[in-house]
Amino acid sequence: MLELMQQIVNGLSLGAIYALIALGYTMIYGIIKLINFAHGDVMMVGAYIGFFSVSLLGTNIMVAMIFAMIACALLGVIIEKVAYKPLRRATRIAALITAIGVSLFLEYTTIFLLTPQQRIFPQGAFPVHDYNFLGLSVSNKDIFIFISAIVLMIILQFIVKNTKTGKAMRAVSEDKDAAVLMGINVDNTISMTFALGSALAAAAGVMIGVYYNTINPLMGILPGLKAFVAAVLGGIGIIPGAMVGGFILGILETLVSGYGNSLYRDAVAFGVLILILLIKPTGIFGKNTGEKV
Amino acid sequence: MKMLETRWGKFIIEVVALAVIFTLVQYFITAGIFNQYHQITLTSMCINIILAVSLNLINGFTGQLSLGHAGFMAVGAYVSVVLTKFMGMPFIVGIIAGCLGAALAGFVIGVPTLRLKGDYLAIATLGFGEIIRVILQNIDYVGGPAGVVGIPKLTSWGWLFAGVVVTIFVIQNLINSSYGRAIISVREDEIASEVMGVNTTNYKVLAFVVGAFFAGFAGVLYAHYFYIIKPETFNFLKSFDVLVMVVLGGLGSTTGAVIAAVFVTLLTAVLQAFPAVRMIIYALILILIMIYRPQGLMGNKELSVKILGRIWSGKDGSFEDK
Amino acid sequence: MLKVNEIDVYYGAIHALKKLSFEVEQGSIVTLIGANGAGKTTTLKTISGLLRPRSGSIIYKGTDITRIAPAKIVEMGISQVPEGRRVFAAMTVLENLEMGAYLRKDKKEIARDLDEVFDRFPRLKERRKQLAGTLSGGEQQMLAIGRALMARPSLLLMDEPSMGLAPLLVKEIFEIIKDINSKGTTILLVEQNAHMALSIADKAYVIETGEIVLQGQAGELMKSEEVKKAYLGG
Amino acid sequence: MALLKINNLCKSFGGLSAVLNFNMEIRENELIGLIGPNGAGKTTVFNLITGVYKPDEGEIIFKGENIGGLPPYAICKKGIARTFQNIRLFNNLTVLENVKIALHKDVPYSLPAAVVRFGSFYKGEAKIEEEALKWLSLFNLDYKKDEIASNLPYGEQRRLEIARALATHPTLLILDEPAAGMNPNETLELMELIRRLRDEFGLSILLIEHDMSLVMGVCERIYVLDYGQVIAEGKPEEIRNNKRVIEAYLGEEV
Amino acid sequence: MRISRKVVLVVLMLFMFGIVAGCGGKAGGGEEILVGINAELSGAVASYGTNARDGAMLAIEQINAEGGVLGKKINAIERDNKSQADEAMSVSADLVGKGIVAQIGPLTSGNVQGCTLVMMDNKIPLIAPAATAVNVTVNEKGETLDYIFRVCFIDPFQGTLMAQFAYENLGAKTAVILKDASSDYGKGLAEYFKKTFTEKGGKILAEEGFVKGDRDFRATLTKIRGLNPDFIYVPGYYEEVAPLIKQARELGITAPMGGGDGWDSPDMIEVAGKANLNNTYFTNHYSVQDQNPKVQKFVKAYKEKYNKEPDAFAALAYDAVQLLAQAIKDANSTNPEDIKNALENIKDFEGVTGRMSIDEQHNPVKAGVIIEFKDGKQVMNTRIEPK
Repeated sequence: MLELMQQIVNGLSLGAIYALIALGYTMIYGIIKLINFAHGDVMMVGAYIGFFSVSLLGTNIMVAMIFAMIACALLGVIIEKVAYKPLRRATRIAALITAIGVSLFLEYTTIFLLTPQQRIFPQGAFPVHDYNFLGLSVSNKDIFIFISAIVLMIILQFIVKNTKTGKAMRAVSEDKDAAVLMGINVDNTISMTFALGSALAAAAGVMIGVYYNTINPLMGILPGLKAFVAAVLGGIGIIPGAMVGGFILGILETLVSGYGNSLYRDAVAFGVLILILLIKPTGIFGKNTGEKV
Repeated sequence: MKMLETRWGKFIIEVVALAVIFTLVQYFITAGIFNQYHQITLTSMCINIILAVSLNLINGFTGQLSLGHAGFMAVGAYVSVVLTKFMGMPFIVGIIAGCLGAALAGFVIGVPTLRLKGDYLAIATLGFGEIIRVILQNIDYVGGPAGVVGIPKLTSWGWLFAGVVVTIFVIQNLINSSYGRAIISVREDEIASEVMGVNTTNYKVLAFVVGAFFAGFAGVLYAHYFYIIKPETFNFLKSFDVLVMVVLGGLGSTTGAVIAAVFVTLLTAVLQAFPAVRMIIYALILILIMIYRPQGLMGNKELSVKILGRIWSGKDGSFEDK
Repeated sequence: MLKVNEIDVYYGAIHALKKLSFEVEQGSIVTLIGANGAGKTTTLKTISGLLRPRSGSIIYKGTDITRIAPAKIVEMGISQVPEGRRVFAAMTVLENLEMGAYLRKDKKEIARDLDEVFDRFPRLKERRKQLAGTLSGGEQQMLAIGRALMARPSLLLMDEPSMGLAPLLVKEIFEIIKDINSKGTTILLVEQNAHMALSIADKAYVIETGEIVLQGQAGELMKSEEVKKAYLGG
Repeated sequence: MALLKINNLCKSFGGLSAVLNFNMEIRENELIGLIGPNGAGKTTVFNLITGVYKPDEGEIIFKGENIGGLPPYAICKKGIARTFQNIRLFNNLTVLENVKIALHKDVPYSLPAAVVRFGSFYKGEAKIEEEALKWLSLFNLDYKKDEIASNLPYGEQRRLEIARALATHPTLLILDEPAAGMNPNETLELMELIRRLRDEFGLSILLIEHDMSLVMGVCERIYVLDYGQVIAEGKPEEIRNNKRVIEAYLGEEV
Repeated sequence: MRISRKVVLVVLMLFMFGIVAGCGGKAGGGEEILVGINAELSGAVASYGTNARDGAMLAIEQINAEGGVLGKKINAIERDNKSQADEAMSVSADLVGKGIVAQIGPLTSGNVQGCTLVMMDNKIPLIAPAATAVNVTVNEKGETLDYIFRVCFIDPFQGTLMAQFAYENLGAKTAVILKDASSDYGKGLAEYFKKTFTEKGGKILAEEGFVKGDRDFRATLTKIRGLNPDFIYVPGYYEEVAPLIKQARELGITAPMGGGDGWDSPDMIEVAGKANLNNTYFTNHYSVQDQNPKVQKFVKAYKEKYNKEPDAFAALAYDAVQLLAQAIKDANSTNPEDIKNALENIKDFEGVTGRMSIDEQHNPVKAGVIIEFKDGKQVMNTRIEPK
């Protein structure tokens, strides 16, 4: 029982990170129906910016995270404007290939500039303490990640629910034409979505840096894919879906490693995803919208 | 009578042309004009052509976004290797079994997942591809993650040539038949297609199975040329590579798929010498082509002299700005 | 106030509007009536800037708005109640109304207009926290109208406000339209429900396959057999 | 005997009834109109008959067999063909290919024959081509057989869609607003064509149409739908003078 | 708009042709010794490949600075195999076609095996810096592959060594294996550890695995914590092992842990943390702390050139090049066949990874050391000379 609790605690931080990345995936998907395969790599760039902020500028981790978020928000907007906007009217698969291209570009430009070697997040940036609650070991790192992820999600929720921009984002993702009739500038709104989504990814990147201590240029591929799975699991395009999907995936993976065979972890994650899709083809929170004939 | 004549006439021209190409390349190989490096590049090219043309059947002609092609390739490779290397069966048995194994995998995966649409289908097929890989990684009989080493090198130019020709022949014949039109109608408008009496599910599965069959073929040829196979070789990035070829060539254009496969293979070979920037260049080329030619090099058209002229003069409708 | 000059609009290969011209006087209610597929919605979309005419021009208050961005057109005072309501189903009633005032910055005035909309549609006030998707058809129509009013338009384009509504509701909606007009907003109304439309309009145009086939004072057209013919056949 | 008999058909979407206790009967060789204001549920009825939607309740008896809930392709094979309100052609294919796809349900050669190109393939293709051309020429579209479908003018797209539907050899043809977007001349031609098709092929035809001149001109009986329910049924003259119908259409007199 | 698209297409095409034409150039004349470097410079294990490349290039630079070999300079041609066996093969063929006398790399066993046929066909020797699988230098029948050599340990050696050490020196009676199951390296070491450890009477409580790229091991570690083993064997590479050890210690696992030369990286201490590394051991060829001047000279030069500490890949690749130079000198010829013969007869070559002789199966016979981490320092615990 204690072990199960411990496993779930382990899964929570992982899930929080997945959820943060999945949120960006899902927001971007919601607004331009693009699977932004470069999203995981934006996270990687965020991790690097956080790393340099801590190691070169000597900032603390919060400041590093803020730097990373701002820089990646900008990066997201640039990516959208340069690579995706020209393809707004092209087929979605063309946009998908472009996303793959952007993903490779980010990975290998980073390798080119910073070598493929992993970098080590300075230990001093985040002194780790372990706490014991009734036999559960929880580190301040876990708590930090979990709480900052939750705070970011709350902020996001606030932006999306209560600010003008957030409302415009929802309006555009629901009905572009009607949104235009309200006088909403669709292009700017899409840029804003990329900025927000990328900022969240950057935060997740810094968290991964703190969590695992090391970062490398290819670190975005796997979490990116997992976050995509999480987003689809929850119902892609749906914000609460991404959060729930992220946590489910994180905990599921931990439980498979803990109680089954960790080598089958990815297979189980995908298996569960496929199963859910077969039962509910639009994900857990997805609405079944039949095609209008 | 006249139609028969032209049909046979065309057939003979085709056979002669193929025979000439085959002999010529074979001569280049035996005469040493093609060195080993050229031969390896040629092999990769042929395998990529088979992969791209077969994925194009699923993604281009049927309009179903599949991201699990590498998984089928893996099934073909492993099944054939078990037969040829571990059981000592002849290559032809390995080929047939590899293709059928992959086709079976295509069927098993296709029947449940093809109910899904668009991105959901994409992630489900990607998931299945990864599941295949993980399972292979955990089977010690086939070496687990280390894979199988020392596979007999049975893939010759003859087999490669046969593979490419048979793949193109079968898929083109399929597409240019009533069955093929039914398959394309699924892409064009699934509901209209159903209402016209096309059992769209069956045809989606058919395309998926045929596509998987040839991906398996490519896997067999790959395994028996490159000496070693590992589950890691067949991860989702490999599926992306094939997808890139299909989209670059133009969804729904077999000639486009062939051209793109050749292009990507040559590009890869050339870029080996530029380790620092190779992937950056590759990425930029991808992005630029998609921005300036989102429908791919060929759109959904097939290459003919006429079309070439039209593309160049800009009269190709798809070039117009809307 | 609005002058549409010989616009030609295409949907791909389809020639949807053929040299269509008409005028809307300040303060009036003008209605475009005609059967389904005649090009009414296309006309409104073109005025709002969602579609671009291949030729011809649209003059609003003396300015050529033919090539102006949709957002700018809204800012200039043209707002639209789109066909099929198109409310943001996953947003609350209040949020929908706020979207209507998206371009405005005068917080106080917005609040006042909001109160006005709630006064006009008390049912929306009751359901302000409810998701728009859960409203009934009539309520959604009210919301769509309220949303358009939040932009404080001087010209309100309405696309089939009676569509899919029960007769009693249709009456109510038309009362509201009349009332909005009496408070100074010019209205261009596209309708299938010819009787209703003609009963409140000042001037009417009958549109058929992208062309104006009949025009005149609403009262006259009301009596004309031709309108009935256009709908129910001869 | 009725060719098609619909009993108490119901369908709702998210709690809203689109079609409620719908009843209808179509006899052989009959030309029936289904009219009603926008949003009345006409297209939903079509979608239910052709299997695009599954009915919640009720039966659809076609040739004595309940086809309610069968998939569309199976219903097509039983002999019901349709067109769509917002034209659904196979847009990137040629005019000829569009019709050929409709002929696929009786494809005269096997899959292996197609792949290996047996003689039966060539014979079969020749037969398909011949028949497809026959349908096209019937609709004066044969001269555009190699044109890409989406490049046709609107009226021709409508005609092509009907040609394609007929190529499936239906006994019941369902037309969803065939005259939408056509000019009066084209509409007249279309009326003529619909009559001719009915007589020539012994079809029953059910059509939704807003162009009343067309409906009143060709239909023998008309069903009027409002709020998912039949509010009137009868000959064109009866319908034209039915007060409920006028109200439903023009709104109540004010 | 249309024109600009056409222009872009043309530019793209020209660009392509430019590249193709550019690489058609003929390579080196007779005054140079062409050596191919076939490395994983992009793709999944690009970090190993670049380190090894750096090590090899340092060696070549030093050799050339000292006047080259037989009076000729070494000219290295670098090619990237994208961490894929098929590309490794293609790269090999390309290099062979350019007239190399020998090839250094690739790094992983699978990719070396991908090159095997090409090297054998063309009779060009290949020196693998870090391919540890048994069947790299021998075929299935156990026959030595004439042209394939290596400078690293093979899996059985390290696995056996650590099992002995754990059982005899640490007194462990029970052990858990947590291996990198996605590499043949991890699986190979685990296999031989298990074999020896059980033969000696120890008990393997569980065998768990992780996959390259994993960064979260808590779930598995939590499970292992419950088993309370005397020793945990973690054959894998430092990228995964370092966070793994850290997480293990954070979860309160205090048992000694051990691994192989894949642990050897300056990153270990930084990532895992000094305190956490106490009571961990790994088998290796040499130690950076080794006071052997040859080692110190190498470490210093490497640091100067690349501004980082060398890891095992860099050191092994450095040795591979030095070994090749030695063979060329011994053969007094740059003929690949002669080089191959000379390689087979190498005795007591002094490399930075130890003194080695090449045995019949083309494996280096060299001493193994058990290195212990003590407060962030690598300390040599035991040295085991070759039998």
